[in-house]
Amino acid sequence: MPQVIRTLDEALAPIGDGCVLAIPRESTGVAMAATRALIRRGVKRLNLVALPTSSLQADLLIGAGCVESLETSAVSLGEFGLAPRFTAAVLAGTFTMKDATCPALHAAFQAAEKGVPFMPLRGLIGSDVLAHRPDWKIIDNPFDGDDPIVLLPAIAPDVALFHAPMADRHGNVWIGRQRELITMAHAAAKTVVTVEKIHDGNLLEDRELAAGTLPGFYVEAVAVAERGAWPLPLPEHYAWDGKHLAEYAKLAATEEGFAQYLEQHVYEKKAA
Amino acid sequence: MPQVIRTLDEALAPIGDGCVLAIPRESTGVAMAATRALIRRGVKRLNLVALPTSSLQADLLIGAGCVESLETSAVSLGEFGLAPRFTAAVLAGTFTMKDATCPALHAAFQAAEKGVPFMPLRGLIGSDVLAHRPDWKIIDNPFDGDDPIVLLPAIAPDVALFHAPMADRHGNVWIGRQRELITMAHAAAKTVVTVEKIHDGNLLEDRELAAGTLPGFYVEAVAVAERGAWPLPLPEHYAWDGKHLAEYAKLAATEEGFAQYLEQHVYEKKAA
Amino acid sequence: MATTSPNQKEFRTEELLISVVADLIGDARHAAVGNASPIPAAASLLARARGNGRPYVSLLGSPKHTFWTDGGRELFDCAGQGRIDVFFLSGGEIDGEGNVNLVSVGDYDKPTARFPGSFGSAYLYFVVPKVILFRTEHSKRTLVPKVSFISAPGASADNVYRTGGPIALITNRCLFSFDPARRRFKLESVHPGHTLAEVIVNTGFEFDRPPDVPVTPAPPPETLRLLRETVAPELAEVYPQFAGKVFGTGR
Amino acid sequence: MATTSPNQKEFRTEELLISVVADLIGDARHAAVGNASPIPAAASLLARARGNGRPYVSLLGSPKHTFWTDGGRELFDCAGQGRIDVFFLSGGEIDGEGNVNLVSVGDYDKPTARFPGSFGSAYLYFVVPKVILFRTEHSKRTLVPKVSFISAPGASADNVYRTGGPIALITNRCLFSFDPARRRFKLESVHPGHTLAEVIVNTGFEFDRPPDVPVTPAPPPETLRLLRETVAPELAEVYPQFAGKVFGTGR
Repeated sequence: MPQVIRTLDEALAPIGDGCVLAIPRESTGVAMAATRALIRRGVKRLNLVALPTSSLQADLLIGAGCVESLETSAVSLGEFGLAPRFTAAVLAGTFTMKDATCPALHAAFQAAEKGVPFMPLRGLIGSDVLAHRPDWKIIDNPFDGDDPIVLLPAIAPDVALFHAPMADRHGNVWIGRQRELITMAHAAAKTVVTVEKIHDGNLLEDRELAAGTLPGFYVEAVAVAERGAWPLPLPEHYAWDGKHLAEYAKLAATEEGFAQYLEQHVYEKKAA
Repeated sequence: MPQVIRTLDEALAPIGDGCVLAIPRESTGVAMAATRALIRRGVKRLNLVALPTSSLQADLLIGAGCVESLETSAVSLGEFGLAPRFTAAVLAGTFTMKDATCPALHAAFQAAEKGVPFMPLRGLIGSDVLAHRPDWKIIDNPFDGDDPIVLLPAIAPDVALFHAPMADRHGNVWIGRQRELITMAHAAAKTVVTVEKIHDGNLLEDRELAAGTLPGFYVEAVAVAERGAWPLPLPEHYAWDGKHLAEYAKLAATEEGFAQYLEQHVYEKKAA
Repeated sequence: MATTSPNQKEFRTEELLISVVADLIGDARHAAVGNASPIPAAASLLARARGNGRPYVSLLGSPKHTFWTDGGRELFDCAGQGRIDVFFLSGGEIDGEGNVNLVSVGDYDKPTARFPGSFGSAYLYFVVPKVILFRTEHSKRTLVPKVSFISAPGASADNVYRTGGPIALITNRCLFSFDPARRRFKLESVHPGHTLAEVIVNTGFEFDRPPDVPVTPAPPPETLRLLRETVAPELAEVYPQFAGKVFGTGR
Repeated sequence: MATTSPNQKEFRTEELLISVVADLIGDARHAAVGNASPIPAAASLLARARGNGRPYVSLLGSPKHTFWTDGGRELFDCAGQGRIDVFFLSGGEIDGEGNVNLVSVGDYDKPTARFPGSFGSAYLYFVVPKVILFRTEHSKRTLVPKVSFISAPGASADNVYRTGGPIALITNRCLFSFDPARRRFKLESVHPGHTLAEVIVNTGFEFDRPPDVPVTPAPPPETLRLLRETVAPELAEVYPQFAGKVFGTGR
């Protein structure tokens, strides 16, 4: 059995150029230290799929030129405003944007989790989100008369990447209530996780912790990255670094400022 | 706000005659004390839906004449043999049997959980399970050419009933890893739970316990029933009562023996 | 805790909006409020205080005020189950048919402005019975004749499954109700200090109106008291800055 | 712990069956074993011992030997993801086309015998690449020309999505392989102490066979050693009675 706990750079090896990479929403544990490492490595042509939204992570990867396409329901810095590099890149048309809606992304990951080719979803009909998604289809609900319903094709990413409070040496990862991370891992061919710390013992053998654990069976590699979601929050562990995000929003408003941010916080600080 | 913690009989009030009642498989926490109370009350015409199988619970309810229909993937006493009253009633044709397969039941409950009218499932084509389910449909997968796939209609029970280790006074119920109980509660209009004990404090405010908690928002009523799954197991709390199940299997082999079992263990012992 | 005592003559604009929104919520089992929405949050808490614990209020930005234990999909599943009765939406643009645009302005493939994205609107707008549109900025830039991009449509064809949709649009100038059959807004009242002429000139879409447009009623004293004494300290847990500014909480 | 030392000349029938099944498992990532299946469980643990930890073995009846944290659906979802390579099925009846019956005998609406039900067979038979049929009772009652009820079909039309199916059927008399293209079993070997004539007379369906039918090879000494020293104590955690009877574990 290969060792599941690896260095950050080793753990990120499965995320190659052109990879379909699933990333979680801001409030569940975003692997920001890993994201900076990927930018340092110069990863190219990522096809990001956000479950279901993104913030700094997508903005940083887009600004650094690592992104070929992005499927998401929204990208925003929340109270710090629009995501500046995302916004600029959409206006410039420098990557392929696939607009979605949150429950569609949840359902499409669940389809892959269940090994079915599609999942139905209510709503959407008459929305331009649907109109711009030729890969989504409308059928007539065969259990009813005249009842159109949308079918969404399964999303099965190459790799899922997220940050969590802890993992054990068997690769079991404690995710607590952030259960979309489990769906994401089930749907992805491989899952790479950064964690705050290694838990001694087996998470699955602890009756209470087991209920919030992603089994190591699904996990390709784990790397320790303390404060690895910074400057984004890790639920119940640390909050946003509001000062840093405000600084980012200000710098990233221009290409020059963004280059300066990358220099200071990504390239220079290897373990920011 | 009405009081969520009630006496067993009060908690079972939502389970009326003709109710579509969802019940869990043996290894997740079966509300057996509640089942005996329902038989004592003389509940009639239950439409049971097992997620996805049943054992003593369905056999007892069928034998006691409480069941109009049963949808399940299997009923068996496991190492104690066939479920005798179930088997006799199928052969006698005294209730409506809807044979299913485990993942179909999981998917149909998930459809109700998601508010969609159906869920696709692989497999099934060429099986007589499908052939005897006119309510299941085959469509051609619209994302592929010649690719038939089965669609299952959502199962939205009137009430879900199960037994769990503990609940708090807000109605939050700790279910641990037995997450089909959460899906069952989401799918059902009302959920009634029996528990071993009341937990002081709020389960959702405990970081570790919250991950394995069904929120009280979904819970209609909770009743304390110590050893409420007996003689079936409660995971990580107590095992089967093998001696009792063997006795049941022996008695229930005949109608007379089953009547004797009911008298001794259901009607006489109010809190068996 | 709020120490300000109720003042029957004076109230803040925010208090007026909160009171109006609370009336729109009415009797409901469950109101869910998105991130960064202090006025809808306060209105939901006010409705709860008046309803003796009903509706159940979920403040999505606050783990303490949400019960989710099934991941991010639970909000949407819960709505799909019919268990969310009230939700709030805003939009970069809103048009006279109740269409909401959270995506972009101009041609979608070559936009002139880009917003964050549709979030869950393309679903929740269909399945939450009472969606209250909330857009404080009331201008021809935000309330347009026709949105550039329909994130979620205000009304649907008869054969489209739809258990929900917009019931009203509240701005800093007025309150509109929405009629899904006519696919039009109707001006219900103009807030104190604002005028019908001002509403007309700042609204990009046509709307119905009664011959005499009422003034939005001031919050009654009991509402102001509940708001300041009961709701404000609850709100301050999630929106300390807003609660401090409007109610002086925590000062 | 097992104290029996390997004996090259003698082995129990159970050890033969375990050895044959372990060979069928071969190199796989994940073998899942249903409840009340000590021989498939032992075979999977033997394969794991030989493969230095591969395959991953899930014993479904044992919480300690399963990793599920997503409820009862995770087994099926996991199989649907292509993450279960080997599974075991039995049947009240099995026919010559590999069809399995776990439901009833006679007319479905007026059956003469009733089994528990199809469990997950109508799904797992389609999506697990190597399904090993296991039925110790080898008689015309169990191995029939045509099952009364197809819980799960042995083979499917070309346009039906199917990534799995039966690869073999093992009984207490012999080993059959299955050819999905021909929809037929082929006799691979007859167990020591049994005869071809006995197999023919006790099998209700027709099957292919080579001109000379080999004897099922005895478990090699290294296999017996691993089985008795490494596998037996592991197996005893879940199947103490079986392990005690066959390996003397715990005595």
